[in-house]
Amino acid sequence: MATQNNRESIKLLDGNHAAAEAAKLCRVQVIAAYPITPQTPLTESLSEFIESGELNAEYIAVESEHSALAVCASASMVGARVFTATSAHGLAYMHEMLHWTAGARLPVVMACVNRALGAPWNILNDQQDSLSQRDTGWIQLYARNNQEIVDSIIQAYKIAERILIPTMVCFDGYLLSHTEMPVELPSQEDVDSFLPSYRPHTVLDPANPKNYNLVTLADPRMNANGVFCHGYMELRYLLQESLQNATSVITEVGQEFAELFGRDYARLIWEDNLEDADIAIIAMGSLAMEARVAAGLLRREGYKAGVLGLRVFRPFPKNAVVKALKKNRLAVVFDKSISYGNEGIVCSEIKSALYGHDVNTIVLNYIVGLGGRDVKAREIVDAVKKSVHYLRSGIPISEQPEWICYI
Amino acid sequence: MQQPMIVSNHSEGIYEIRWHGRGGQGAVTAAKIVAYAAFLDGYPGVTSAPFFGAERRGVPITAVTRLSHKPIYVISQVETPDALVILDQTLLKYADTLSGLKMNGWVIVNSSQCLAELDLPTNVKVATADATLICKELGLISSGIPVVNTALIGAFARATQVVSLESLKRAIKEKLPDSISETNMAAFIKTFQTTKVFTR
Amino acid sequence: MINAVNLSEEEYVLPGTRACPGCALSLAYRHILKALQGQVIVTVPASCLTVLHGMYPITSVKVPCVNTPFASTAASATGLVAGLKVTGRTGLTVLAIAGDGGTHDIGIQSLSGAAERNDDMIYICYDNEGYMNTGNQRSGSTPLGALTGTTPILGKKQKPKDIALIMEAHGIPYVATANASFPLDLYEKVKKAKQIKGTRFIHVFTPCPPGWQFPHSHTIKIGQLAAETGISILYEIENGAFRLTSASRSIAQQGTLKPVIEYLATQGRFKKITQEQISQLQAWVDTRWRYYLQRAAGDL
Amino acid sequence: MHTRECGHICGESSPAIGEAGKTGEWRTETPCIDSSKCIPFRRNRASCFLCWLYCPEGVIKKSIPVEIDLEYCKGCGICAQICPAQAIAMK
Repeated sequence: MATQNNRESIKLLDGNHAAAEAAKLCRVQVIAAYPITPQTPLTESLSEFIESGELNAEYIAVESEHSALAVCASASMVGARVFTATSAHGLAYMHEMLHWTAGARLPVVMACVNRALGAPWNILNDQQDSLSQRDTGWIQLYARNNQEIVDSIIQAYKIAERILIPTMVCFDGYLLSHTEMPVELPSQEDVDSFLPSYRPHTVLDPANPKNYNLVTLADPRMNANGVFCHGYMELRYLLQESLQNATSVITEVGQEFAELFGRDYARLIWEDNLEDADIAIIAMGSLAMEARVAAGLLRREGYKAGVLGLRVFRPFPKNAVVKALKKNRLAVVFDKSISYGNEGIVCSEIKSALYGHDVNTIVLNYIVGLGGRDVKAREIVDAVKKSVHYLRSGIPISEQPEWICYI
Repeated sequence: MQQPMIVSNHSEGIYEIRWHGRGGQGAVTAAKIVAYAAFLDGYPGVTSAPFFGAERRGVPITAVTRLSHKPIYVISQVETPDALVILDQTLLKYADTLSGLKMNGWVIVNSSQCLAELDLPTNVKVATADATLICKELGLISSGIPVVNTALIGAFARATQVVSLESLKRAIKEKLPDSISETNMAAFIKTFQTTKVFTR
Repeated sequence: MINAVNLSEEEYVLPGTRACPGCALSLAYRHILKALQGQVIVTVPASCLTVLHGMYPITSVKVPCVNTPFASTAASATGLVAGLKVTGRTGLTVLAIAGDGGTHDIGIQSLSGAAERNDDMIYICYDNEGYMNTGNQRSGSTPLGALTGTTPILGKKQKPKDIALIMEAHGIPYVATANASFPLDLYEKVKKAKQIKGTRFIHVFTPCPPGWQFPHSHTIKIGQLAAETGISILYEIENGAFRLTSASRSIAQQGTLKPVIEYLATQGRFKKITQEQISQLQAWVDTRWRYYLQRAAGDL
Repeated sequence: MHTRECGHICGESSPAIGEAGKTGEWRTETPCIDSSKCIPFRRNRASCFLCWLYCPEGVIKKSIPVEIDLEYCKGCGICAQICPAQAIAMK
C-alpha cells in the first residue's frame, strides 16, 4: 500500500499499468510480448511508452508467446535487459522456453497476470497458470496489491541479474490487473541508483567465439585445455544451488529496497497478526489481502487468527514458513490452484516445509476462487470456523482438500 | 446447496458505489473518475474496478468504486453497495441491478420519468436526472450512443455529496482527453444542477 | 568471379566434427560461413547442425552460436538482432539456420512472424528433406514416394511444400534457392544477402547419404542430378526481381531437363516408388519448371 | 575430481579441433592423390582445387601438392568423385 506522506508521487493505477510503469522505470531495452486477456493493457501500455518516446526500447510484436520468450532469451544473451508479460494459456505455451531460459541462466523478468486455464475457456483469475510452472527453475514472486507489483518488478531485475535466474512477478488477473488503487511510483533517479546495469554472463563475439547450450552429455567432459567440465547434472545442480541461495539474495535486495524506498521487503513471507495467533490463514496474492479482512472479523468473534501471505513461492521459503507456523495450532491454506489428484499446490508446499520440524500444526486445505469465483472474506471466515469445529469435535481431518463451491 | 447467508460485513467502513451501464456509456470510466476525485479529496483507501469479463458495446456492464478513510484490503466483489448509479434506465428491469443495495442507500438513475413511474423500493433514496437528453443537447454522443457517464457523476455528486465538487471537476479534466473534457464538464454541471433528489 | 582458386582459405568449421561422412550440410555450412567472413552470430535449433556444432564444452565452429528450442529459430534471431541494436553493436550479421523440419514444420510460425516484421536476419533452411537428426522421419519437405521412418512401407503420399515461394509471399527483400553441389552459387547468394537489410531467406538443397540411402561419395553428383532433373531449381528473387542462376540458368538456356527417374534411381529411399508416383512426381517437376521458366522469360 | 573449477554456469563451449575425436578413424577407404595427374601439381600453379572446394570437412589444403589431413578426413570420397583429372583414388 502506498504510504500517505508522499501524495504527489502516488497515482491511481491498475495492476497492468503499474507493471508497465515499473518496467519503464527499470529501463528495459527489449520487450517481446503477445497480447492475452487480462494482460493486454500491459503490452498496450508499453507499446505506447515506446511509440511516444517515453521509453527507449525495442518492442517486438511477436506472433506467439513461445516466440516472445525466445526473443527475450536471445536478446538477454547479447546483453539486453528484457521484459515480457503473459497469462494462462500464453504461459503454458511458453513452457518449453521457461525451462530453456532458466537452464541458460538468463535473467529475464516476466509479469504473469494470473488467470485460469482451459478447457473450458475462462478468462478470469486463479493461480493455476504460474503454479503449474513451478518446476521450471524460475523465481516466483506474488504481489498482494498494485504497489507490490511495482516494487516486485524493480526488485526482480536486481535479484535475477545478481544470481542469473529468470524471475516471474505474478499478480491476480482482474482483481489486481484491472483494479485501480493508490500506487507510489519511485522516481527514475532512485530506481537508477538501486538497479545497476545488466552484465550478461555470455560472450557472443566473433573475436572470442563461444557456443551456448549445445548438446551436453550425461557425464562430465574435459575441454580442449584439459579442464574437467560439467555434465548435464552438474549444470542442473548449479541451478538448484542458486535457487537455494536465492532466499538470502531476495531478502538482501528487499532490505536494500527498503532503505532506499521506505517500503520493507526484507522478508519472504508476509505475517499479519501471527504473533499471538492460534490460527494461521495462508494465502498468496490478492487473496492474502482479503484474508486480512477475514482475520480481523474472526478476531472480533474471539478467534485468534492471523495471516501468512506467501510473497515468494520459488524458492519456497521453508524456514520462514516453519518459523511462522511453530506457534499456531491450525493452519488453513486457501489455494487458487490444485495439483489434480492431490491437493492445493500451496498446501502441499506448506506441508512439505513442516515435515521433520516437530511442528504440531494441523493443516487444512480449501480450494477457492478457481476461474474467477469470488472469494469473500466471510467465506474465509466460515471455512476457518468450520476447521476449528473439526478440530474441537475431534472430526478426523480429511486427506482431501475441501472445495468452496456449490457441488 | 443454498446461497450462504451474509453473517458479517467485510466492507464495514467502506463506501461502495456500483455503476450499471451498457458497453459504450462509460460506466468504467465513471468509476475511475470518482475514485480519483475521492483520492484528491484525501481518502487514503480508494479502489475502482470494472466487472471482470469481456466488454462489448450494448452489453450490460458494471463497475465499482470503493472509498474509505482507511486503506482498503477488500478485493472481493461489492455485495452491499451504498449507492447505485444506473446509466441506462432499462437496466432497472433486471433483478441483479438493485441486488444488495443497503437499506436507505442511493439509486441514482438516468431517467426522465417521475418517481412513481420508476417503481422502486420504498426503503431507498432516489435521484433522477435526464442525462440522455442533456448529453444529446450537448452533442456528447459516441458511435451513436449518448455518453452519459460524466452527467451521472453530476447526479451522484448532487445526491450523495461524499466526494467534493471541486475534486470531481479536476478528475474529469485530468482523466478525459482535452478534446472532450469541456463538453463532459458541461454535462456534469448541467446534470448536477437539474438532478431531482427524493429522500423518503 | 569467385572460384575455387581465389576463394578464401579461412575456415570457420574446424576438422573433426560429428557430421556424417559426405554430409552436404557440412559442405554448405563451410561456404556459408566463408561468405559471412565469420562476422556473424548464429542461432540454431535442434537439428543435424546442432550435432555438427559439437558437444559441451567443445564446439567445432569458430563463430559464436546460441542454440534455441526447435520452434524458435527465427524468434531467437529476432532477439539477437534486437539485443545487438539496443546494446549498440553494429556490423554483425545474425544468421538463423535450421533444417527443413525446423523451417517447413515446427518453425514456420516464428519464421513467418519474423519475415512479416522484416527483422534484419539471414535465415537459411538447409533441406535434407526429412527429420534426419532423429533418424529420417517424414517432414513437410519430404518428396512424394520417399520411404522414411514414418512412411516406411508406402512412401510419402504428399508432395512437399514450396517453402521459398511461401517466404516470397511475405514480401521480404531477398529469397534464394541454392544447392550444396553448387557451393560457389551458394557463396555468392549468401554474400549478396549479407549486404541487404531485412529478412533474407535462402533455401539450400542438402542431400543426406544415410537418410536418402546413397553412398557418401555421391553427395555432389546427387545434388547436381537434382538440378539437372528440375528437382532442385536455383534462383534468386531480389526485391521482387526473379532470375535463374547457376546450373538452372544454363539448363533453361541450353536444353531440357533430364527425366526425374534418373534422379530417383540413385537413392534407396525411392526403391518402392510406384509408376504412378513417378508420373505424379514428373508432372510436379514439369509444372514447377514451366512456372519458373515463365518467370525467368525476360532474363534468359 | 570436481567440475566447479571450469567456472561455467550454463553450457558454454569453446572451439577446438577434433570435437568428435580423430575422425580419420571413421574411414573405411583412404583418398590417395596421384600427383602426376593433379592439375595444380602438373601446372605448378594455383588452379583447379575442386577437391578443396567440395570437401565437406575442410581437411584438404590448397597447396601444391594438394594435402589431405588424414587425421580428420572421414573418407567420404567426394574428392575422388569430383576430381576432373581422376587424380584421387579411394583405397
